Amino acid sequence: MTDDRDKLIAEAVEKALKGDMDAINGIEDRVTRSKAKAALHKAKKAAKAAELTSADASESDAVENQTETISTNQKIASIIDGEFPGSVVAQEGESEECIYIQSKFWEKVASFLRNNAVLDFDSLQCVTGMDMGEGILEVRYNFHSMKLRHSIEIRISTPIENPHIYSIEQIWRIGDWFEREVYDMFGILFTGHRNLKRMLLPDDWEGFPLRKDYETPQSYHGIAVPKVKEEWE
Amino acid sequence: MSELAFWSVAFVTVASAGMVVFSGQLIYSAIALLFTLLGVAGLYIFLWADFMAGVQVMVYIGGILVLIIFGIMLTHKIVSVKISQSNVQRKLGAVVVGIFLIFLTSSIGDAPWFQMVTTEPSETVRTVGRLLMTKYLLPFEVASILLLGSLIGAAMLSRKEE
Amino acid sequence: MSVDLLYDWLNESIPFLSGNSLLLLLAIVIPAILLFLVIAVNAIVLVYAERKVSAFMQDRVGPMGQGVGLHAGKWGMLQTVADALKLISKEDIIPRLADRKLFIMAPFVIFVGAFIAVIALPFGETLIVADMNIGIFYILAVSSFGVIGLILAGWSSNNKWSLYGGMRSAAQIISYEIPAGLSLVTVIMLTGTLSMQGIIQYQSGGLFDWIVFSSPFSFIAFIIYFIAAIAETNRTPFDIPEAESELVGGFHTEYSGMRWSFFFLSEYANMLVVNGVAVAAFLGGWQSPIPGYLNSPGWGVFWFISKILVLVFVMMWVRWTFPRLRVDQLMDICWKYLLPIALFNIFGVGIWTLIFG
Amino acid sequence: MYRDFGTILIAALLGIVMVGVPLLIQKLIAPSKKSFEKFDTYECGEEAEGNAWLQFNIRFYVIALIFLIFDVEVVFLFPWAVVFKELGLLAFVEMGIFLVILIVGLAYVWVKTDLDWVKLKVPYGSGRYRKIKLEEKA
Amino acid sequence: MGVLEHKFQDNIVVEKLDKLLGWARSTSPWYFQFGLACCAIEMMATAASRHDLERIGMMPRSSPRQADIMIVAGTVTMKMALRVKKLYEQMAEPKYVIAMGSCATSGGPYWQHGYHVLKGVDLIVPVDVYVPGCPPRPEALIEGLLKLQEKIQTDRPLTKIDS
Amino acid sequence: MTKYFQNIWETVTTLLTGFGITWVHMMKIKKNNVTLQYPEEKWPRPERNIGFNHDDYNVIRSRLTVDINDCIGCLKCMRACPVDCIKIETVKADVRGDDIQDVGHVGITSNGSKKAMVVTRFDIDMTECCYCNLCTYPCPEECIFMTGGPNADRHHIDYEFSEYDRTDLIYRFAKKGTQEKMAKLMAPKEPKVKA
Amino acid sequence: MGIIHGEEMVLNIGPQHPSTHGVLRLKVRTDGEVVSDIYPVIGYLHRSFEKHCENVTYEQVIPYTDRCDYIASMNNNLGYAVTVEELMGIEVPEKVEYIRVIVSEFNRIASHLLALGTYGLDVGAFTPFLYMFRDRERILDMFEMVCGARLLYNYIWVGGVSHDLPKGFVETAYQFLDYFEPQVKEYNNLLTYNKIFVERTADVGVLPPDVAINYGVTGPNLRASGVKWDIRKDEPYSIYDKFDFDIPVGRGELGTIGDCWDRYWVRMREIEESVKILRQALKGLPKEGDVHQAIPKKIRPPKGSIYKRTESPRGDLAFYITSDGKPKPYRLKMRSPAFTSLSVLNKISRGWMLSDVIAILGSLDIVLGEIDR
Amino acid sequence: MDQLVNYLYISAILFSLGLFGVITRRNGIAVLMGVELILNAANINFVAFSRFGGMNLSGHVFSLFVIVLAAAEAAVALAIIITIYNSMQTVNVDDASSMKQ
Ligand code: SF4
Ligand code: SF4
Ligand code: SF4
Repeated sequence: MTDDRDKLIAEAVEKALKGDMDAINGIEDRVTRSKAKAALHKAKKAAKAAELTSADASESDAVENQTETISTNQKIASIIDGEFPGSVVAQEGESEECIYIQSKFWEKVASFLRNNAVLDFDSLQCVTGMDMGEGILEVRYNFHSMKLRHSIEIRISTPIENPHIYSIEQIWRIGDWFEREVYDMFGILFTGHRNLKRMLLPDDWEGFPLRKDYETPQSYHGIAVPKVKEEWE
Repeated sequence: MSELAFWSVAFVTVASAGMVVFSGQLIYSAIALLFTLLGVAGLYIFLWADFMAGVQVMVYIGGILVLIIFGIMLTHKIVSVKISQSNVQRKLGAVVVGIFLIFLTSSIGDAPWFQMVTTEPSETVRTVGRLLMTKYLLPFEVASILLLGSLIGAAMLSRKEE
Repeated sequence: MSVDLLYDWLNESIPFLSGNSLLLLLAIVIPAILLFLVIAVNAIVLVYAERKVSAFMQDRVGPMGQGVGLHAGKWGMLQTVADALKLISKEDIIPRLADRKLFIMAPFVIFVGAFIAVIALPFGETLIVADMNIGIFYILAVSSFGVIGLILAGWSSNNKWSLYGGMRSAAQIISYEIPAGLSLVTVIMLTGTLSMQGIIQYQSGGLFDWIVFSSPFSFIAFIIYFIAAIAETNRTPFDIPEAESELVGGFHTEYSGMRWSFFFLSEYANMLVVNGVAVAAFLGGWQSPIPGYLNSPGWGVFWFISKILVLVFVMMWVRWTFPRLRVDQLMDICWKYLLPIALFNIFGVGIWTLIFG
Repeated sequence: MYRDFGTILIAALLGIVMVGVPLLIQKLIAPSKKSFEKFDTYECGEEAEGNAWLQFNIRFYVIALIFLIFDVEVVFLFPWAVVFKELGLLAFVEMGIFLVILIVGLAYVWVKTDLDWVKLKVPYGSGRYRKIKLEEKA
Repeated sequence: MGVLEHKFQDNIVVEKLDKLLGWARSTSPWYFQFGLACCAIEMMATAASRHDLERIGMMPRSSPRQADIMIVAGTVTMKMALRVKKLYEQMAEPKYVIAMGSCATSGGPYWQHGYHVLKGVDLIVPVDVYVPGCPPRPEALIEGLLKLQEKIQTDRPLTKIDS
Repeated sequence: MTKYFQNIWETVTTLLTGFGITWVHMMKIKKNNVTLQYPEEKWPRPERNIGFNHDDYNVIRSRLTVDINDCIGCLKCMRACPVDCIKIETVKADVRGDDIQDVGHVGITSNGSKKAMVVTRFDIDMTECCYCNLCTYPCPEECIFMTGGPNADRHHIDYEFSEYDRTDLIYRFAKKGTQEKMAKLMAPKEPKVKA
Repeated sequence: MGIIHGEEMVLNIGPQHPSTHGVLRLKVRTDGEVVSDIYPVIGYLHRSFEKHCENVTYEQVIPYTDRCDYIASMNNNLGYAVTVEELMGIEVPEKVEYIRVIVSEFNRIASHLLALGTYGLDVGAFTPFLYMFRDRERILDMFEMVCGARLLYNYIWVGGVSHDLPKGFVETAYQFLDYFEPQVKEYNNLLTYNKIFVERTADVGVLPPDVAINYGVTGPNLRASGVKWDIRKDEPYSIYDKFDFDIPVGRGELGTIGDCWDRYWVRMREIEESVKILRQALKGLPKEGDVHQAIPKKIRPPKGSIYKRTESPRGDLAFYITSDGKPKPYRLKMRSPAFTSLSVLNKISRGWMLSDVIAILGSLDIVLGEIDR
Repeated sequence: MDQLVNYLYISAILFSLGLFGVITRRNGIAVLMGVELILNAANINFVAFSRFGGMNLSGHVFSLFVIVLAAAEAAVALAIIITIYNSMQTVNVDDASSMKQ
């Protein structure tokens, strides 16, 4: 099956590169189609890179860097895996984009990321919560190293019934606010966070609005929240 | 008319002095003190002591009273805008003071006061200045040392905590 | 002075009451009411001027009174009149937690303090309501009323911003009283009198007989006095008590309508007073700058007022040009710069006078 | 003298009237609606937070204290200034001594940092506050 | 109620007085410096040199006690709603409200999925003039203010209201 | 000690510089004045030239307006709107391209396309609109547009239209009574109302 | 002395306060005049941006990104557009890139002008604020020429821009730049080097670089601390690699590195750099070209996620977009620079006075719309 | 008003009131206010005697010194009160004396 798919994708990409986008758009299976598009993207990039290398040596640096960032994830994943065996979850397909970490290892991995001289991720760029559907919440961390100028993305998933993730607030102080925000929106509890309160919403707000199943409340403190425009006019 | 003015000033002085002592709230006492001091300044005017009146206003109202109010605020919280204060030994105090007052008034009334007839001076400041520079030169310089002492003392006291 | 004149005049023109103390009362009340009008007009004009000056400095036009059928007059001349009228028809709010009595009392204290200071300003050779022997000292002394009023306002509102504002304001005003007083002392040293008229008469003659130009030290004294004056009227860069960006409204945060406008009125009256003192003490009061010319009593009033307005303009200029200081810097300026300079200035003037005059 | 100060007294009374009358007019024509929240203390739209105990800054007090001393000094300076020209050098020297003694006081409070508004510990960083702190420690 | 408010029969003197008061109130509407979101930036721009709100007598006040007009400039969220109400309450009578921009008028672009956005400030305070726009251009705001001034002028503060 | 005097010196000089700047501005107010005195002068066509030349505008973000006679009821604008403030209801016309006198329906647009739909309701809630202009691009007939600017010949500019009442800000472009009348017209044939 | 022990006061600054730049509330614990703790309460402008994004199509997200950082909408548009383009692999024509750079640099100037102006206001200087607004207004006029809107433009679209530049724009832009450059000098004379202003800001609120990085502070605030980090240079997006410009960093000229004055100064310098970029961009702007060429009919990015940073006037503005291949984003997260800048407030303003807190807050240049989203 | 005794009476009353305050008040600051009253009473006497004793103004100088004293006293006294308050959280003089170790 996968072979089939790969072949299909390869074909479609080839066609698309020649200008026939229909080949890709025509693919029935959505997953395959998007994969094909991603592949197309990469192919285009590679083509461009090749072009550029021949044209201008200095600009190729940037491109090389870019191609490198893609592989940094794998590289760093292997470093982490070497340090804490079993902590990195192998995820098919997207491993170039990110590193999946098992939630129970996160505490150690986080400080490893911060303190290891090879990694030296001194800057936590962003923490994104995500409702993956099917009862899974995910938290995605984007790290960057100001010194070594590389960045990775780390994902940790947790079940929606009992979402617990170790807090990295004390390692990167900005994590404090980011985690509170994620808690506010998704209700993920960060263990070890010293002040895990609602951040954007009022303290007495109910529900976690960015979960996919969130329902807007009827009223708040006696202020009605109109739902249907026509009725309310 | 000036008689009327005099008695009203005197009345204000005495009444507000009473307020100072009897008011249950410290801040009101302080405000009443403002009027007492003003009244005393007024009395100075009746005594042809205009410069003294100015000094009274400047030092007492502009300085000491402000300091007192700051002191009140420093030692009380704003939540108790109405700072109550308690009096102790009221009765005892009243008796003692009453006796004292009777004694004073009677002795004032009894004494044969000799009163010189004088004319209104043209400028008191000049005379005061001259006196200060000549006759009372020593106290004048001592006053500066006193001020220095109190400045240093008070500053030290209020710094002690650290 | 003018009270006497008025009294004499009244005595002559109303013979059946002559000698009656009622006439004296009348002779006092009339100029006092006139002065009140002066204060009110002063505030209205100055507010308007301030708005226009600031607008012009900022490349805009300021009040124009435009609108559909609404006109605050040409160039918005009636703008401040409308403001005043509106303020009088605003609701008066006394917060629940405020100390009612003191809250009500504060504007009275502040306004009366400013008002009785204006009384001693010499508008002309004979135009002074109360010419006291201790004139200048008197004005210095009564400015402490303002302090008490400010503290009362700040304290009684029972609001944190008010209290902060009131306290800062009080501390600021009392502190700057010292340099102001010290620089006035240099004037007294030269003139040898405390009476306003005496001081002005000392400066008779032309521009160069004014105290401000009499010696470099007295020029410094004038600068110090003027800085202190700006601070005493709580204007930028010394407006931390009312600093909008920090303390919302300072001590008058909780005041509304007419009660609030009395703070405003007193502020502008105070400007009149401090600048009046500056003019009288340093700039020759009602004396004309050119000796012998334009020196009639009418011109005297003109000179006095125009000199005040020049100084007021400088105050506005300062206000719309500079940022504001922080409270500790403000105290630093007072105690560490102005006060020592003023003290040494006294020595300077003393020596200068002993040598040259 | 009576007349001048009498003028002031009457003017003061008049001043009270002049404040009172507009307030009365306001009372008459201004609308007013009572509501509970209106009379709440204003605090940027929030409920007053925590206990409203104000920690009144001690610095104000210290400033007032220093002021008082210098105020008295100014009071002495005025009569002196009036007679200064009369008495000449003598007065100058006498006042010089007086002033110098007080300048010593000023210098004392200055050196002892009583004039500084803030004396505190800034946790880190630099700037003039730290310098103050270091000097204090030393 | 003020002592004399709405106490007089309509006659020429009262009418003139009413006119005068109306003129004063409409000519010096001081607004409450109170910006919430993007519209506040336009409000600042309106107050700045180019459009110069002071031209029509407006002056910013930062304490609600001294303000006449509350310009609700921006999105009112649920968290803010109670504060807005409170600030409105703390203003002294007579007071007016301008809803500036789509958000203040009806929740604007955040109507649909804005779980935390108040759908129109008129749900909590009475609004006198709605200024449309997102953000309203400064001219639009000025026009709204002029409209409000017209409205204020037609008020009869002293005349008896027939009920 | 030098620091002390240096401080004083710096203060004096920099403050004087500041004085100079504001003074110059005040003196040159006639030239520098940038105020647009709104009700008398209007942007973007002010009587007085403020700033620079403005012949050429792409578009003015102002009130939306619809040439209802041109609208074919394709709902594209409604779908493009991020805040759903356009409400259109249409009824299928009997004959494509025919005028229906009763409701003032014009059958053919100015571009010449024949309408298949009768627009019975076309409301734009300007209180909700975020003036993003997204709705005007997809319109095939270019009949929904913002007033003024390049469209000035079709509708004069209108960006200040504040109201005392919010419902006045909901603009109803469909001809009055279309809905009822169409309902009556279509009654026998089961009206199909699309939302 | 005399810190009397016992109760400290809790002061609320905001949500309605002249200098909180919107609806921020600071719970300040003061000890006399000295601030011992600051607790920023945000969310008063939480407008459900991310929820909205999940419910509208990719094109329709753009007006909402406008409304996040409403002072620099172009930069927000650009950040979003660049991110989606990368996700989809769209190449945009050169002309579009130039236009984008031009408008976003103009917007950077406008944003900095507003930031500096309000900062002047925070420390009490009224006039510079109005001067800066006056000049900002001219930039807005230009934007109005371009797209008709003054503040929220919805101009930069995925794959292109909504309109071509109008004729006469380039000349106008040159005119503006010629007019503007001397103005910077005037601001400097009026405010930057004013002794009072320097006293108020130099040495105040020092933000050391390591703290800044740990708190995720970016943009001018980070650069003021001496860290040379600018995405335009370090990870060039659009065509920023074609231009020659400097990255100003704080040098502690009048105080310590990373103080308020440095933050102010870096912004002032950035305005100059932007002018430099603008001159180059205006020169290089291709005359011909279709700006709509690369705009896709339907935006349906392939499945996957992307995190892309751009440099907004306030720092690293990043969008994290997860697509599930549908026309609406599955999840869109905006990493707003002001959010991180604000988080450091407590750290750097403890121990300073109330007035300093206002100055520090102003120097961080926050926009509440972006913090609360 | 031209009678010396009037002033003496007033000053006597002020003095007794001040004394009463000093005796009965527990609050240190209130006691201080009482003291100020007493000093004022004394000052009135000085000035009055000076006025009715030939206008030689020595009395004025004396009362000037008294005011100096009062200022110095107020400064120091308040400093003490505040120091006490700092360490004992009270301004009541009795408490202060009783809490002394
Ligand atoms: S109406 Fe528009 S500009 Fe105004 S606050 Fe709402 S979104 Fe922002
Ligand atoms: S301008 Fe935007 S918000 Fe307004 S109707 Fe059109 S698409 Fe909708
Ligand atoms: S897109 Fe144009 S034609 Fe289609 S419904 Fe909208 S306005 Fe009518």
